[in-house]
Amino acid sequence: MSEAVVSTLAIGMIGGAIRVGTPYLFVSLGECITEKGGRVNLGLEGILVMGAMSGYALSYLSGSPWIGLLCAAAMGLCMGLLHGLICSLPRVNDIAFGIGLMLLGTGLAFFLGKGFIQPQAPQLPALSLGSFIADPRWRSALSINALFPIGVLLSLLLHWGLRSTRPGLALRLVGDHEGTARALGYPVATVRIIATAVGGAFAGVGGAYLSLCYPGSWSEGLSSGQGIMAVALVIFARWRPLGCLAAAMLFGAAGALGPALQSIGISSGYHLFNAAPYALTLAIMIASCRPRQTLGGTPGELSLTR
Amino acid sequence: MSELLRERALVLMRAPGSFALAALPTLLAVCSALAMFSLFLLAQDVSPLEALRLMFKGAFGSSFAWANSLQRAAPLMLTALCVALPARAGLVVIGGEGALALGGLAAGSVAVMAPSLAVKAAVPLMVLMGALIGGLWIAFAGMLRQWRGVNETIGSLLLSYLGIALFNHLVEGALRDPASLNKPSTLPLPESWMVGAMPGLEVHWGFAFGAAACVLAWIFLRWSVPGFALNVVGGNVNVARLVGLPVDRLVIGACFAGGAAAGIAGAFEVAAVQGSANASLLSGYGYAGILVAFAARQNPLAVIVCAVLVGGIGASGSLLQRRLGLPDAATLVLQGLIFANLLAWEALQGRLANWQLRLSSLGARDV
Amino acid sequence: MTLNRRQFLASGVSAAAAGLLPFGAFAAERKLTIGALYVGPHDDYGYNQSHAQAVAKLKALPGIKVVEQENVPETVAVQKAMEAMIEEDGAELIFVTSFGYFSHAVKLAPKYPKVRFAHCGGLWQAGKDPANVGSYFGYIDECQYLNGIAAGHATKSKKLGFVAAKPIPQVLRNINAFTMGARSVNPEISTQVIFTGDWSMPVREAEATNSLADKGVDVVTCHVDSPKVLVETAAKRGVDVCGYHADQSVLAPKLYLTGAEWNWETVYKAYALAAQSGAPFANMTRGGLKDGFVRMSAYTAATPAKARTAIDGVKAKMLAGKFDIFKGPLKDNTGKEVIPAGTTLVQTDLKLESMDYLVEGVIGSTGA
Amino acid sequence: MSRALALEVIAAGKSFGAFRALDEVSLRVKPGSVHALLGENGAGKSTLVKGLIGYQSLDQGQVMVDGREVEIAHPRAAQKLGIGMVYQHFTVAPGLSVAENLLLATGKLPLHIRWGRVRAELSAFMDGAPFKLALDAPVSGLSAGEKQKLEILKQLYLQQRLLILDEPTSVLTVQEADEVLGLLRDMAHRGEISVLMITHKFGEVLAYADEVTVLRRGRLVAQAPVAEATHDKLARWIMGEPEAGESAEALLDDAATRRLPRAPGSREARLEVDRLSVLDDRGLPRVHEVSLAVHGGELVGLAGIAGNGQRELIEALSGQRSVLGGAIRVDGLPYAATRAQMRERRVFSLPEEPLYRGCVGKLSVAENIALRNFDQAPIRRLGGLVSYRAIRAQAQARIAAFKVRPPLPQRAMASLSGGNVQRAVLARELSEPVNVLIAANPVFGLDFRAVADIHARLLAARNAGAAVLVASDDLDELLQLADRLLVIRNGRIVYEVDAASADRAVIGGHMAAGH
Repeated sequence: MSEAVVSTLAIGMIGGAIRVGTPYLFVSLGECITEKGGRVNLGLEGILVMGAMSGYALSYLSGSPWIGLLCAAAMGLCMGLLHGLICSLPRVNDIAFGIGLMLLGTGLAFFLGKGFIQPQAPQLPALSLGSFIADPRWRSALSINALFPIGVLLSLLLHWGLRSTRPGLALRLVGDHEGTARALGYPVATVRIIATAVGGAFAGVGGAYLSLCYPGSWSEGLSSGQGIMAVALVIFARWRPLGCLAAAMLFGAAGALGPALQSIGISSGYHLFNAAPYALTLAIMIASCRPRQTLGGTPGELSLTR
Repeated sequence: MSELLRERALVLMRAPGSFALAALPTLLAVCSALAMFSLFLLAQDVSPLEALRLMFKGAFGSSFAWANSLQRAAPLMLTALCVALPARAGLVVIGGEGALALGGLAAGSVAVMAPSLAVKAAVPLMVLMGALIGGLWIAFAGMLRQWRGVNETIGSLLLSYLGIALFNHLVEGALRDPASLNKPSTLPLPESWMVGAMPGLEVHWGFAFGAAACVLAWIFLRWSVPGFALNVVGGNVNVARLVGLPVDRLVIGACFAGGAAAGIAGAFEVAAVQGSANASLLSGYGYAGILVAFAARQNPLAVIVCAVLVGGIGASGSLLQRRLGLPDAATLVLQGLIFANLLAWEALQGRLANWQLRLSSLGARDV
Repeated sequence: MTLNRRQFLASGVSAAAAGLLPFGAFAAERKLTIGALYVGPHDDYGYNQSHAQAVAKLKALPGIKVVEQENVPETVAVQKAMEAMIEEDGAELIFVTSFGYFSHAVKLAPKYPKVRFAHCGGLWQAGKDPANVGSYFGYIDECQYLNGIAAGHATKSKKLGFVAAKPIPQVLRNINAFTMGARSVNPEISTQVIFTGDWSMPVREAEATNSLADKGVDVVTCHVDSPKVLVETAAKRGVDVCGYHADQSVLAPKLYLTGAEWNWETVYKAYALAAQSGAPFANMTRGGLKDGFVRMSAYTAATPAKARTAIDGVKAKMLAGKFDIFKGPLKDNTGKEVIPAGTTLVQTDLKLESMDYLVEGVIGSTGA
Repeated sequence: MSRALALEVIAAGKSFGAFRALDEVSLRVKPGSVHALLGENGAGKSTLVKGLIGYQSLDQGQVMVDGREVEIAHPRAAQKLGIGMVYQHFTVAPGLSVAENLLLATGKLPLHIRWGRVRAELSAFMDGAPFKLALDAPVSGLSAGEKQKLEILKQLYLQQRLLILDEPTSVLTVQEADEVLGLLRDMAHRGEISVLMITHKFGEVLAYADEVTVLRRGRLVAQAPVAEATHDKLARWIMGEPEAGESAEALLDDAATRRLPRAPGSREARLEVDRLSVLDDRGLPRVHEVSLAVHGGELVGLAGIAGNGQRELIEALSGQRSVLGGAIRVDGLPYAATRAQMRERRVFSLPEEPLYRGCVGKLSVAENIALRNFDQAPIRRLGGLVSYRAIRAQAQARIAAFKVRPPLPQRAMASLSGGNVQRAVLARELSEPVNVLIAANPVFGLDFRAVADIHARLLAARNAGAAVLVASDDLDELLQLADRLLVIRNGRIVYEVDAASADRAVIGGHMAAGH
């Protein structure tokens, strides 16, 4: 391969990791918080789509993308809260209700979003991190949306917070052993509801990234399952926020692989290349899981990893 | 309390799927979902009464509407079995869409491999091929779970995405009929192979097949020896191992059966609707099947009813769009509401069972 | 495939003629219900919207009622939706706008011989397909050729980009026409094509646009259902863009060179009035710029002056019916001769509707 | 100055529906004393204690702390008053470290935890604590005994003034139990804490408690200084008046650590284990090349502190866990715990925690009883279908034979009491002739009557010629039942002794060495 080809591919993958990976980062951090509390929320997919729609709509209506972003987060918070509340009822299966929420969120977003497919909403600003580089392609790859550094900061913050703050420790306790948390007087249901709601807010922001940053418009085909994939990402990130960051970047790069390979002339099998992220996830899960034993770091109360 | 009364309460409590207990929360869930939907419509300045009337008319209001609903229900029953059968072993499998696609592709490739086959052999062969490939795909998710510890929900979803990619790759590549111009497809089935409508109905045989599969699945799970064993595995896998049941084989077998059902759905889509395997197979039947299975509480008999209901909602959406100008997503909203309500009301069912438990344990103390 | 050019023109003309008929009292009073089905949302800023907008215009015609249904998957749902329109709404003319609906329309048509099924893009074959099914399509490759000329004048890197959904004849024809238009300006120009694999994949379309830009491409266009994402992404990367399906100039006012647009209104009006008046059903309707089936977006400040002149020149020839895009000798990008020297494939030639190659100058392959 | 807390409960009552779980019970724990709370299962001990610590409110009654009436509506409230509970089922979070568990127990975390300072504090506390644990060790890696110590450390770290201990020694070795209870008693007598201890073990009461309260069926039976109590007196208080046909003495015979009469066994090895290695749930080797043999007509006891690999070993033998290396033989032939082999060679199992490991809670008693033979005639009918009539008939016969209460075959297993669940499992496992029987903690958590019944059945199986392997956390139980004893430690068999000549202290030493 010539140098130009390699650099094109590298730029594509690095730029793609950030562009495509950022929504995965937010959603997987959200799912990480939720699962640390011992719940699974498959409904993040619906929340993501709803966040994308509402963020876009509010950005358009108000003229400020930041208001749109806030609205998406608030929408995510409300839907997460709903999931948290309903799943606190006895006998309600969190996985199943997540599937319901996915349907509901998607339906509502499509229904209410009809009028916002056409208009152009103000977009969130980008930071030019590479302005000192001459190559415009690198400049563009490093022209990073404001949400990416926020996402990185949040994952660092979560990494620290889960260990060194009261809410973080309480969350881990509740997710690790419900009986102990109860015995110590922690309000298990409340902690989980809050965690699920906050996780929902993260997913809402992830959705807003899709509609307000990249690709930057609202349409019904906008999400291609980022919300569900985040659940898989969290498993192989081993419920560690920094792991989520790495996994999301890896997943983003894998998602950029298909188009990047075609642009350097490798064009046959693009359906298979486009499926690279899924193959990668599955391969990593096969490599890292062991039969009849739980992964290190698994929240003990999680229904997903019985 | 009399022994007789207590016995009756206990029987009710014993079978969570029993009619009286299951029907009440379901009914309440549907009612509350319709109420929420009505509020939603009101907010959109649409008359809920008119909308609900139209929905009923579009789903079950005429023989045409019935045919419409049943036709849509046909693949849903089979893809719902793809969720309900593994669920009996305690698995949540959501990868039916990929199994359906690959099953359809396998069925379609029969026309590529052996175009001169007689009808009598061709259709069963297509169904068999669909069942085999679809079954293997989901069985693989089961193997990954049993042998590698990969969570089957995520595993089956990833496999589904991979299966769809493989499907597209082959349909647009190696298995493409060069004459399929703007819609890449496999070689069209000979006209005589096409599965027609059931006599007197405008519903293809896939419906009868799906319903029969559900009934068979119910009999199998309820009365057969392997079905009993599967119930033990799903109830408590430690005990299944304790009594020497071949847990891995049972789980993977249940996955295979589920995948086979989804694969057959794909085969019927090819043989009764599309006439070849092409991207139109990927229309979400696999995902809708998850909804149907959960709404049916994984009971194969209830799957038939729920599939017809979900098919009916789909059918009614058409009328809502044409008469009231509502977007197609209206039916998605309603489906989501019904599903969410069903699950939320499950809590009530738990409470009912608790009451009965308390009632019976009070009585039992003086035995 | 025995249709010749004359038959085509005849059907096209009859349809056009019907459209020009003055609204007589008879035609105005006869009530007609028209159904329309779309495969995606009818406001997708692209393919489906181009149809829906034309259908919306029909509503203004006297005596005509329109029922529509969007997001109809290409399954048995199509047949049922059409049947419901016929049974429940009394539709007599149905616009079946997605290519994948064709087999379903063919299947249903014999049951309702009085209903006209007008399908977009299919290949109706006399004798084989029912008489009440018809097919219409526009030669939008003409516009893509003109897009190519604009791109050829605008590009500095001599590298163009094309984001396409699938390697099917309609798409390949557009890619080829675009490339040939550009190479008519400068034969050194090449077009890099990226297939996304499906008709609506916003993230992948944006990613494809970015990787094209990374590779040094400075003009892009596309053939996907909704070009909005491509145009917006190109605008962010500062890459010139040619539109498709509809006018997207507002999305990138400084970079939008021009665009290839559908103008289904012409076709739909003709079909509607023919159905209303009982005029014969045109089974095979095709037309290009000359027939008003397609049109170009208005020039913008971004359109180079040289390009305007060149485009106007070719367009004039096209409007006069004196310009053929695909003529020999033409090689594909593997070096194989696909049209021998001396052969000219006029737009109506059905060979063009089964195009399975990418011409010289296109980087990419037609296989999956 | 005495920090120890004085607790008084006056006329506590609690009902569940029409069932009176606690009826006018009063209790007084003097400051700086060790108070034992005795009673059978269901006597109301846990109801009382749950009420005391605010886990579940009492219907009636007053609680006085240091002479003042207090309201304890919440575990936090109890904690504030200085009352700490050490649960029988551990309430530690296994995914967190020792340090995090200790810190969480304080319940008054700062918003920002400064780990540097916290660690210094914890280290200082650990230096002065009666037992030591590594602060950074994940709790999931601790042995059961260490977890129990962590539980007590938590309460000491909180500087609680009254510790409530729920069967604190059930997972400890004899030596560990002596150490822990001794240290707690000394602390109490120094006036640092008061202790309320729930227990079954008379020995502990007599050796370490200052006063004892006995409950039966929700009522207070006796409250007395331990100095005035004897073994027989305690037993009589617990059991109540003898029922017709059985004397309290007879029951006591079963309960005492007296060896039961037995027939001589054969010398042919029925169950052989050869260099068996097994992984635990975390994928780490937990059983290392264990070899053992159990002969026909012999009952072998497997002693060890919980968490030393006995569970993994028993699960591997019962087919619940795959084997990493080595071989199992039954009747001299390789054995892979398949269903066919289990049936042919008549291998049966009594798992611990029968409700969770021995039966399917949502299925009926009848179906659970049929789990061994639902694929055999007469339950399996022509065409491979299951006859529910045959299942029911079989269940009725066995329910009667094993006295499962209530005698309703269609009842969901999960709705039965612990003893009846165990009886139903026995009805499944012991109704047919047994060749090899593998049991784990078969009487854990059961009351005297159920214990006596189940012990008798185990011995009956042995006397009928079966090879019986019983693993138990309770050394006394094994001493009473077994012909031969094996001690497992760190996944290895470290000691073997003929039960008749066994010495408790020596065995305890082997169980604990290295701890």
